Amino acid sequence: MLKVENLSAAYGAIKAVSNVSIEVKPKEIVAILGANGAGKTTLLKCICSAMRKSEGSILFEGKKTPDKPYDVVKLGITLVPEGRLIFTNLTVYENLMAGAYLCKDKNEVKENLEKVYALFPILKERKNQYGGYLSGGEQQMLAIGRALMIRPKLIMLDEPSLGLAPIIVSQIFQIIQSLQSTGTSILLVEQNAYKALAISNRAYIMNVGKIVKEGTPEELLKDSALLEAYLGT
Amino acid sequence: MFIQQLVNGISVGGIYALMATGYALIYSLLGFSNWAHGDVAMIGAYIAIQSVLLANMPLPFAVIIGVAGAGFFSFLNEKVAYKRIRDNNSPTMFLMIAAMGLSIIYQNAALNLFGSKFKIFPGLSATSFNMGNATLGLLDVISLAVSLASLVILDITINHTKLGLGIRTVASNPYTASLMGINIDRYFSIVFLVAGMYAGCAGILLGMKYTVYPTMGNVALKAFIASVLGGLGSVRGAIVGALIIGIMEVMVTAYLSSGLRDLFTFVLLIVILLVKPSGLMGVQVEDKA
Amino acid sequence: MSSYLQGIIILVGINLIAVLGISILTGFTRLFSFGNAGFMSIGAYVSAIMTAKYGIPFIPALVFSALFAGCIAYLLGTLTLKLKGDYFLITTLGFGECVRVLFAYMEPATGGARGFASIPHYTTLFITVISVILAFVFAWNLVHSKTGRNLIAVREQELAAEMVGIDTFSSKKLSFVISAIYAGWAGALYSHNLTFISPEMFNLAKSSELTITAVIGGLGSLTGTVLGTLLVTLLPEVFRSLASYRMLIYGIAVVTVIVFKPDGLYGYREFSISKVISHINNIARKVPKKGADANHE
Amino acid sequence: GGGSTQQGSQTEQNGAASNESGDKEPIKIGYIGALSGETALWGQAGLNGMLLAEKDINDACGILGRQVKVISYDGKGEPLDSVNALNKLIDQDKCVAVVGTNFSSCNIPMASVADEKKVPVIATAASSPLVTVDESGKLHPYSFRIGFTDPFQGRVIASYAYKELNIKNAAILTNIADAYSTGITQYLIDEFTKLGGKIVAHENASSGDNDFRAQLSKIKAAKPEALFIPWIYKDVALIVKQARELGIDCVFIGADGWDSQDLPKLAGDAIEGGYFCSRPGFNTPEAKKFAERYQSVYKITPEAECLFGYDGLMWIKDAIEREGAADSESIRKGLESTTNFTGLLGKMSVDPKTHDPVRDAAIFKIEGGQVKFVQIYTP
Amino acid sequence: MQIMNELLKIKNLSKYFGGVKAINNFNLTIEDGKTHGLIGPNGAGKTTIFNVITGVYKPTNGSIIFCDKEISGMKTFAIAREGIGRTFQNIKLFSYLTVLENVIIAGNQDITYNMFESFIRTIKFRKEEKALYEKSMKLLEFVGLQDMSQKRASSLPYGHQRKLEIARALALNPKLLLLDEPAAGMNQEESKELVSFIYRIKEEFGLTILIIEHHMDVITDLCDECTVLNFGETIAEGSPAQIKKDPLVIEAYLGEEYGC
Ligand SMILES: Nc1ncnc2c1ncn2[C@@H]1O[C@H](COP(=O)(O)OP(=O)(O)OP(=O)(O)O)[C@@H](O)[C@H]1O
Ligand SMILES: Nc1ncnc2c1ncn2[C@@H]1O[C@H](COP(=O)(O)OP(=O)(O)OP(=O)(O)O)[C@@H](O)[C@H]1O
Ligand SMILES: CC(C)C[C@H](N)C(=O)O
Ligand SMILES: [Mg+2]
Ligand SMILES: [Mg+2]
Repeated sequence: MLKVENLSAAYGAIKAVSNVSIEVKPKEIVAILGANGAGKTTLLKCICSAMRKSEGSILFEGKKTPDKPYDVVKLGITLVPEGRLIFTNLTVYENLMAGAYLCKDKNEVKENLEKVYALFPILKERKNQYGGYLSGGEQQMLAIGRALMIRPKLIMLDEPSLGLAPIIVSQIFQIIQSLQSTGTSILLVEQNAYKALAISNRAYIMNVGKIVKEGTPEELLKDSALLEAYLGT
Repeated sequence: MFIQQLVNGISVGGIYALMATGYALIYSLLGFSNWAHGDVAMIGAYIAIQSVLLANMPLPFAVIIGVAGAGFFSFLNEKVAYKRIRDNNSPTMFLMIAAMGLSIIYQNAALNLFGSKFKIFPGLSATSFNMGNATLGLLDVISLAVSLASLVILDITINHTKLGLGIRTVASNPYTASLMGINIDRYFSIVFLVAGMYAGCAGILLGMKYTVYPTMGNVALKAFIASVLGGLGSVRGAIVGALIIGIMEVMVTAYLSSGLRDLFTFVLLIVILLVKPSGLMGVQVEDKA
Repeated sequence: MSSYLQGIIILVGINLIAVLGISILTGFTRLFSFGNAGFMSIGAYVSAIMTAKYGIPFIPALVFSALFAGCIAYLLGTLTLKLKGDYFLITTLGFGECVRVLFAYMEPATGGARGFASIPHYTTLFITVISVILAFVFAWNLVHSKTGRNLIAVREQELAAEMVGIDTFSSKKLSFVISAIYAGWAGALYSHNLTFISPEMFNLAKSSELTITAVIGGLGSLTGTVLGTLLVTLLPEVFRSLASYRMLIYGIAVVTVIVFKPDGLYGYREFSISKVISHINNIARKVPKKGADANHE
Repeated sequence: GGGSTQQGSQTEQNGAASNESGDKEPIKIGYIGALSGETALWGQAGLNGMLLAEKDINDACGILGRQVKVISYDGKGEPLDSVNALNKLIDQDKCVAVVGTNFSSCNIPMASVADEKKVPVIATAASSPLVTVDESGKLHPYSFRIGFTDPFQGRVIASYAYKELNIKNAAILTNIADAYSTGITQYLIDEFTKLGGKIVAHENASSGDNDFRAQLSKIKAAKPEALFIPWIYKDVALIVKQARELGIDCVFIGADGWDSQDLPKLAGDAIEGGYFCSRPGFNTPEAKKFAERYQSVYKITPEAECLFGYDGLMWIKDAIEREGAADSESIRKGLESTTNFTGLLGKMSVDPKTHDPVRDAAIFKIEGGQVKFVQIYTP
Repeated sequence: MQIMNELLKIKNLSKYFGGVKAINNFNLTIEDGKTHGLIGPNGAGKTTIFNVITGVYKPTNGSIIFCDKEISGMKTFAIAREGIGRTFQNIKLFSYLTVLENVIIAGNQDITYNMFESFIRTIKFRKEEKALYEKSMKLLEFVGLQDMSQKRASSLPYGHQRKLEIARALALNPKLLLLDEPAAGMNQEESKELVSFIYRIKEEFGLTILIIEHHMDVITDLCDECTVLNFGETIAEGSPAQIKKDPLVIEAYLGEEYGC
């Protein structure tokens, strides 16, 4: 479904991603793990054209992805970005509606809204508050909720558990699994390696801009040296 | 006399308001003071007046062409300058500086193209109504009506439609908006087009009421002040601010001192800002710690 | 040296002092002011009145008038520096306009709109050059010290600056006052150079020209400021005979620089001889290498 | 517009250069005016007039056998730019005399430069007394003017209004941001009250204003018989229109700021019956012929300012020929001792104590959308 | 004075935003040298407490006493100068400046030369500037960023930015350090490193720490005491071990997974 081949990208002189190839198949949860600065965020940004790649190709359903983020999103790829990036001067409700911008069906929007409110009741409580005044964790929930307002084919989550209370973190992983069961593919970047591996079908390990290992969670978990080296135990 | 002065004030405010509408629209979208707004208005006025003078076009057509032309130039500003500045990730104040540059370009281009002569719309008699012992000009009524109508239209569009939501997301954070699948480039273009058309309207009315000349766009300064007073980015605030400034100016001139008019206006402005730091109707969502 | 050339150098010097003030304010503190022409006019009028009407010697008048502009900035800043962004900007703009109206209004002391004539011609090349050197060295040492770093911190992240113990309000005020002193200083030199001043000379266009110059030169760079001032002052002079197209060219130049050189001509870094030398050395080192390679082939 | 005149001036200059016959260096005369900006209309007209004079002189074998060369710079109508332009003309181009500008604010600082460099400067329409005489009453020896002064104009319109138009109660609207307007206002009030008239309302506004109804409403309430509007024609058009709209039906009176072909066009019916004083303009046969020639060369209607440009250069020629030398000092002497120099604007003599020309003012009336010459008037 | 070892004392603190009671009648005492944890569900009011302590928000009610001094109502910078350093949940670096400059700016409070001295570059000026530079480099070394000292702060990866924020806060020579989710975005290994790092700075600088964190292992490893907040009110207090067993805390915050 998503195929990234030999992708490289750089910030000026700093090469952040070099020669990376990954694949996400339909209905798969794929995790990308790696230390700080490994280039995970950069990879996701390249996939949705939020950053220009210097080399390589990105194919979605066999076709090259367009080079404006909004066109990529129209193909059915959604990114929950690092650092939440909510609309601070829009209300919570408006933030969610912005997430549903591409959805034409009013009933579906309503349904999704109810669903998000059910998952994160605090958002319903705060629906008329400016996004910028939410607490960090609430903002994270809003960012995830916003992505759930439409049903993409592929959803990419950049550290979705960041700043969330443990009880919510577990919930997030459940949500991801339930997304999979509705047929969405998931590309997940996570620091919480064990939790991520526990729900994913396959995983890549990145280090200093390169993929150093790829495999199923079972394979990876077996290799303790590897885990030690890249993820810490 | 008081009634007449009040009418005068509202009429002056009406012109400011018309200018302020488009100005506030751009501010609300990009968060910068578009100092070229008044010059776009001037261009609109020139296009209209030249269509009448040179091409002998009937006035309504000329007005439509002028409005469209102003919209086009505003759109051009966005494409040629502002868009690139945004793409560079330059601080928003660069947009303002670019706008100043554009303003210089437009004024001097107009000077070279049309000369420094002042022009008037031909065949336009100053129709006015007598109300008791006060007179009110037809153009004043029109400009006030246009700005109020535009207020209502903009208010509904921005706050209650999907288009408006799109505009506001783009305003809030273009990058994130594009991640929502919103075609930000198109929205920017639309907003500049619309703001430019408002400017065109303002310019043409201004030209009909007064005269058309290369630096006529400088009234936009008053629009700027009005929208700060009303709260930056709020179209409603801009119009209220414009009326306040207009009435204030006239009243100070009439009852205090015509020489110190601007002094009073600015002191009022400062006092209001000290009490309400984001204007009468502005909101400022601050960065949360 | 022809006095035309001298006049131009003096002009560049005067502009430079005023723009350095803006550079500190806008480039290093990210505050905008459209009132600095107002401060210039305060400097110009105060010093003109002191020398022409009260016979006070030039240097004391110069110092006093610059400091006086600073005091006004202190009072104004205390009131308005709590405002953010364009809200602050508009108050400075308003201030500039008010000063102009007031000077036009205070007819007996200032000559009103008809202007103040017969100001003694004191601004010589020597005084200008000394002033510029002083102004530049002061700005440089300010920026490269604790105070300057405080200003930069305010520019980058106000809240974080507060959190590391920087009194952002006072820092802003200091920056505002210094820029006003520079403006007043430039204004005083201006009036004794031209020998005639009128309120109209210090209008909004003058203020925005100062800001445009600083931005074109490059924010956050004093050497950039010098470069920008040279360019903005000299270009129109070079194009003087082009008459009406001159300002058009100026406008196009402004937009071009902003669009294609977003950091201005020399933003956020300083020109230094040693850097240039090492750069030249680098090139020099590379060239023989290439030559050597060629020989091998 | 500005563009076409610019081209016109260039061809003129080229023509002059190729016309060169003698082996002697040409006499260089400078011109400074607002060639860009809002008032470029006048600045350009002055230059065009001067270039026609240059052509006439050179066609007639020059001055003392030498060709004349006019060098012009844009002073933007701003003091600093004008001073720079003056320095450049003197230092770089070695001009022996300079004509321009039409703004007092520019000529006042230029006067000290002229004194310092000992090069005579002839102001055109700049009308403040300070252009030629400083505040302490000391003469600027190198500063001259060809137009008349604010006190003179103020006196002319005050006395014409009081004596000829029989006006006893008048109102004034002044542009307080403008030296010219405040200058005239002051002398006008002095003279008018001295004669026995009464100023029933005195209101202020500033350049850049578009709306004067607040002031006009007050003026209306004072019921004046005449309203003095010492402004520049563009604003005059707005003021009179708004005044009529408010129902003010008194007579409007102005000064040379009104002197533009554009005024009746801009102001329409509102200005009908208005009076102003100015230089005699295109009312002599010579000036009329000149106007026709101007129109055929530049393809635009002439502004009276072009007469200043033409006469300015001719006056310098006159001075050189009388002194028999073309250096700055001789020109200065020649200009100072002028008696009965006859130009397109009529006869003129110079008062050596003030360097102000002694010349007649003309009164014009706007009738039927035309500026009509009424009479020569001396108070 | 025996109260001297009560470094921070918060009494009956409340902060309301319109109808939202972000903090309600909150009390807290931290003794000198201790590490105190502040945990609770998202939106419980933890960051708001930091904001009130540091003067970003004025409290609706209550008092905050730091080193025997009432600091509520004081300006943020003045509170910082009293000796309270902090990091931000949403990183707030001087992002356009280099890593080193970020630290140097925070060290400005060490400097005693005045403007005149800086103008003529006295010996004192040079000495102090040099000392500041050295101190900043040492701090960077301490947090392991010495190799990146000339990089622009915004180009660092998330985790390093957090470390830089800590280094910057330390440059202020604080007595009390407020850390808002320092381990967010770090993996387990990095969190562990962070813990030992925090122990080291505590030791080295004699600090008292108040930390907000959602990584329970970090809290367990670091904290002597812990306060659990929900809806702006304290729901539990005690050692990390005690807290983890508290049914209220498990229900509101930890979830079953943690309930051991
Ligand atoms: N804006 C930027 N400018 C320059 N370099 C950058 C920028 N953003 C990231 N980098 C560099 O690119 C590399 C990869 O960064 P990236 O953000 O992709 O890492 P990551 O794996 O997402 O890390 P983390 O887990 O901390 O989020 C890092 O070395 C970082 O320093
Ligand atoms: N400026 C504000 N205006 C209105 N409400 C606010 C403001 N700041 C915070 N709040 C609200 O106060 C509550 C407490 O927020 P706070 O940021 O303190 O939470 P927190 O405990 O730090 O949560 P997290 O763990 O998610 O960071 C939240 O519900 C938030 O929406
Ligand atoms: C052109 C004129 C109206 C100028 C005026 N006479 C002056 O001295 O400024
Ligand atoms: Mg990342
Ligand atoms: Mg928080």
